[in-house]
Amino acid sequence: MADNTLEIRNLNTSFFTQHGEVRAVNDVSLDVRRAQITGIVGESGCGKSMTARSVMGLVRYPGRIVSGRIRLDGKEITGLSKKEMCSLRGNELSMIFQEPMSSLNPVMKVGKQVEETLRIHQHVTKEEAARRTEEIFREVGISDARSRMACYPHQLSGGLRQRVMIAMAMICKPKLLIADEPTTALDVTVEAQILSLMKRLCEGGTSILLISHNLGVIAQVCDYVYVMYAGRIVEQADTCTLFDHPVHPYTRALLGAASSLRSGAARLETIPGGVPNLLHLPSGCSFSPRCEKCARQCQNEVPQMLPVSGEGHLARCYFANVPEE
Amino acid sequence: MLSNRERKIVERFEKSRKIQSAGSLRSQIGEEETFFTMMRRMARENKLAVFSAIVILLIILAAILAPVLTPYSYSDMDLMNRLSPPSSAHLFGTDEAGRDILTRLLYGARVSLLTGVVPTIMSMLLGALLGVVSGIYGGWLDDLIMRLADITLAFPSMLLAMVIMYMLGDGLINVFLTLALVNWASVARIVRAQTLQLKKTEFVEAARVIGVRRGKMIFRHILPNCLPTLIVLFTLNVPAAILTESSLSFLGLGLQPPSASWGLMVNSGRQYLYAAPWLSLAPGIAIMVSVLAFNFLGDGLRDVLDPYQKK
Amino acid sequence: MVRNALQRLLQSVLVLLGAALLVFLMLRIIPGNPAAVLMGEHADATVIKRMTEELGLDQPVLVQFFRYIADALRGDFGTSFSLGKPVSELMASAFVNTLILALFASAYAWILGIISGVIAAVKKNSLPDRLFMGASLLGVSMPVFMAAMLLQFFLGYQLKWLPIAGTSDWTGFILPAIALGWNSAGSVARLVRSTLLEILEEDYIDTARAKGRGQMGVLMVHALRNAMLPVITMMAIQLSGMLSGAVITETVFSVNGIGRLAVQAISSRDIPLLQGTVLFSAAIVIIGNYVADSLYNVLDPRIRKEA
Amino acid sequence: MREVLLEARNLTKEFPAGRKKKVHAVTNVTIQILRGETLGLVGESGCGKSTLGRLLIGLLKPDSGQVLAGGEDVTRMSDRQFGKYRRQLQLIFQDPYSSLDPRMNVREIIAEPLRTWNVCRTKEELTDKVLELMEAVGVPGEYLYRYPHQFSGGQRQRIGIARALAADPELIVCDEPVSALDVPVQNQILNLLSELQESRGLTYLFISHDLSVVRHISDRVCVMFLGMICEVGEKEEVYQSPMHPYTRFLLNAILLPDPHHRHEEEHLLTGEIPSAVNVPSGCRFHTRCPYAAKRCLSEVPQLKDAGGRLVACHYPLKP
Repeated sequence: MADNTLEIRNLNTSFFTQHGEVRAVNDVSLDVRRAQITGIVGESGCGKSMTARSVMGLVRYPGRIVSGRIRLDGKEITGLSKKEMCSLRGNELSMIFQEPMSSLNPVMKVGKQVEETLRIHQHVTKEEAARRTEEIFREVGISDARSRMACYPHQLSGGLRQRVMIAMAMICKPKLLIADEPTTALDVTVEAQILSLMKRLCEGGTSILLISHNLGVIAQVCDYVYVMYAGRIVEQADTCTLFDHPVHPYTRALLGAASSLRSGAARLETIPGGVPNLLHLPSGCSFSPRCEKCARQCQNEVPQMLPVSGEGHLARCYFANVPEE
Repeated sequence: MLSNRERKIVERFEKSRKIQSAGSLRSQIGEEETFFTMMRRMARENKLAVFSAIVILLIILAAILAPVLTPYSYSDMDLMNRLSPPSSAHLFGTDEAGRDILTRLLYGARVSLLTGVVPTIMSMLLGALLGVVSGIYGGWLDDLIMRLADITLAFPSMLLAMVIMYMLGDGLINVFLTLALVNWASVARIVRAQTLQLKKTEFVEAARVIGVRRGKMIFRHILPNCLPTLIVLFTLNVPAAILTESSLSFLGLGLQPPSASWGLMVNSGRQYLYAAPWLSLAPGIAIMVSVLAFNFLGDGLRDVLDPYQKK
Repeated sequence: MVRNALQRLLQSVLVLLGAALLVFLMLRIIPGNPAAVLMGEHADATVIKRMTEELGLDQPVLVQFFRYIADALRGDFGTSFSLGKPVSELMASAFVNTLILALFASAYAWILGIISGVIAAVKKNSLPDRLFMGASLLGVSMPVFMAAMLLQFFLGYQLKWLPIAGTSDWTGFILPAIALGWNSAGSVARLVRSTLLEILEEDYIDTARAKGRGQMGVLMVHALRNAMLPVITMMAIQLSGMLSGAVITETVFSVNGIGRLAVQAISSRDIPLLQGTVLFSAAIVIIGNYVADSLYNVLDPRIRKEA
Repeated sequence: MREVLLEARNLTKEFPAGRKKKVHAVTNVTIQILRGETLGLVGESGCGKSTLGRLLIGLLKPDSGQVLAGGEDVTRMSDRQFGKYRRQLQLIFQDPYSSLDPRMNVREIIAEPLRTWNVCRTKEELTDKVLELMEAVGVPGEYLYRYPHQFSGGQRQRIGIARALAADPELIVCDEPVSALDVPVQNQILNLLSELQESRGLTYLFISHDLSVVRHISDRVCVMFLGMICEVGEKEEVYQSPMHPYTRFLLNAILLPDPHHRHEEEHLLTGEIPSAVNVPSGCRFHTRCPYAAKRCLSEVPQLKDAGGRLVACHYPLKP
């Protein structure tokens, strides 16, 4: 048995617009380890959501996967037929989205929507489906499960709706749960609750791929982290290593920006310049125009992921192993 | 409560505004979208709309140049040549009074274009004004305007047009008035609904914080942002007005002979449908072509003005 | 919810009253004494005066109006000048024909519209999509009288499959139903297509796909149900439009329905008959709007619970 | 002690929500804003913080209570009388996308307040003034004729700030100005706000749900829950030793970007926020409060002085 639930190798996903090809996901390779929470962090538009959608086979027109391999539990899932993908989705592979309100069908009772997942993949009776829905509602911390099942989405609060989404995703006991910004739309106290629920699910044996722009969320729950910038992974490491010893200038800048908020400094750290246009990526390292260490080499050629001291720590920077002065 | 069609239009533009502001892929690409680039995009993506625009231009030209294009008069009878089939002298044949059908078609284009455009402009001006006022000021004024709109919309539009025509009597001006009176209400309701939505937006709130007065607000923020809706409504209402006019004339309630109106021509040709089908067919097709052209152009414009449909 | 329904009902009644007043006033503005029209050109002045008093035309307009409403509530819409029969009787027999025609037309229009709309949306930009949308645009753009005449010419006159006009038996309703429904089919198809396309962009469609629904399942279970909300209300409004009299269709095919009755009333300057038919039509439209709104409220749980 | 710039007394605002129901957006709020300070207003969604901000600058009229500016109650004024305060009280919005009219270019947007108040006599003067403001907020002058959709979120927010500055205000209510932005951009905006405060002597009411941001930018902090104020005090005091249980739970829920300090389950609040339509009796927090006693169920706690700060709790935590 492989110890990676998900392996992505050299994934490229692009949008083909009239202005040209927008390379949303650019040569991404990542692993999600069994029963761990793996995080992808990055600013909006860095391609983290598209990576997730590529795995699910939910990339919308005019986008499509150009190349790359995706293996779920050792089994190749790129190139599966639509029907085979359908039998995977919701069953072995499931996903929750950012907006818990618009992600639920407004004219269907939430209990029905959760049961639906079960009934697509398993032959169960109505009673059995209802019983198991009630059970999973309890598991994800929805009190008063039976009456909540008869509610329509708009009657529930944001936190409850996200719990319903999780119940829907978890009812078939999938191997991998992809959570795309699951707490961004929620309040602080509710966010903490949902995150602790995700931790509990992980302890129960589910592998989770958590996508967030919030370094706080990542630091609190992830075991291993990938940092994305302009469609590429720029650094990967286990969470503590990444937060303690970031090497890529972008990671450093991002962490610096987040931590300067609580350092009490009068001026907050920022990153000069703006995020590059995915349509016209700079040649070479995409962070080079904003990087103070930028050398000629950085502008000419895209650096490879280089190993850094420390196990499982890689960074896409020519200076990854140059010690700080 | 809005009718379905109205609700659709309003919702779609609300959505498109959100999408536009969410600045998805397009703002990332960061290309400026002006009126001209929009039109160019439409020209590139929607050949049918361009073709329709050309057809409409041709109809306009034909209407203006009618006296130059044809040697015949639209009203002079020639009883020797009644119901003659299409020939080189009379390309589309002649009618029951021996008048050249092509000539009457060209002059009829004047009536159709005018009845398409003039009452539509009238109803849009009236509707937009009442709708904005209703949405901005609210209160009893809103109630009054909206109840009037409800009452107007309570009649089947054809029947209402018939009764108003009956009341006003025949004539081109009365046709204009009738069509304007029939159509203002739905424009008013759509504009009102959009005004209410715009009122809730942050940029209107921002203008209030600055201290912009309500009157200025209408012209600076509300109407310019209603413009795409109004343009689309215009292209939808023009063909509808052409159809209503031709239907009224068809029933003998619009213009009276010997005026050349396409609807009237279809009607008078009805008795000869089996002996001389070209009498009705030619004006019927003319109505269809012009209405289709406006509808296609409207569709094209809507697609272009509506970022929601953009890829 | 019941309260909301009652509130809207009350509002509908008020709108109907307003509509009645409007019609009443409009028909009083017309120059010429209806009594004079009724008695013919050469009638004696005293006869006309007596007739005027008999009809209550010498009273203030508002008094006439309330008298008319009071009578109407009892089912008495006056007597037709031209046909000499009670207006209510004439309308009742006309409505039967209009009803049959509307049911025929809407049944075929909706089935055709929904199926072609769904196919067009699912196979967006494909040949069937373009074909259906072209046909529906043709349906929306073709004047009804044009469609009617073409049908008469080809199916009635040339092929002799169906009667050209008149409704002596049920086959007489087929051509007018096709002509009348063509337009509705087009607008239903376009609405179904655009609503479906919009809904297919929604987040919950992603959710449905993420839980393993196939294309068909997503469409039938999630998309169509949401898409039908606006479509059903549109259909209710269309039906009421047809029931309130298809003026052109009924005229061309000589179907003795409400619409044709109104045309006859206008051409014979028959004010009681015109007043009756217009009011009747307005009532049908208002009921249709009411039903459409109620349907929307019942079908959409978001509105249902909030109200 | 610093001068009071704006003071709210017993402000209450309710919105109708269907038949016989009301959203209790703001209930009996009393608060002072001091000249030159930044007052942070924190709370979760639906706690009424945006409504309070809008009440304070006269964008909404309260159902009861007063807003005092320079000793005058501005809530009872006619539009004309309110005119001179209109310029002094400005607002910056959360969503940098919808707060700019998509059909106006930058010049028109920033010039709108200048035109409304007839600040400039000539066209050239107006353009100069707009350029000056653009420079102050860090938007390059060559973008003068660009439209909002051509800018990134951060730049749009700068334009929104320039528009507020154009009115030459004393108080700016910042309604979640950075919550739609990514962290590096958020920091740029926060830096800009601090700079402007220093150079122009502005007073801010900074509304946010993000406790870290509020901690950085504020001098004093006010915590709201379901339309009522729980706690007001100097920033460090409140953050170091919260006295209201809700404040403490809110602080516990902060997600630190530090994997070595993960929060513990037992310090988290359970349950959902009650709806603002059916507010709990007594202390509105009692349904979620582990320390709730009988008294909390029936008696509404008043905002009381507790050693230099104000707390609305019957049993405040020991500092």
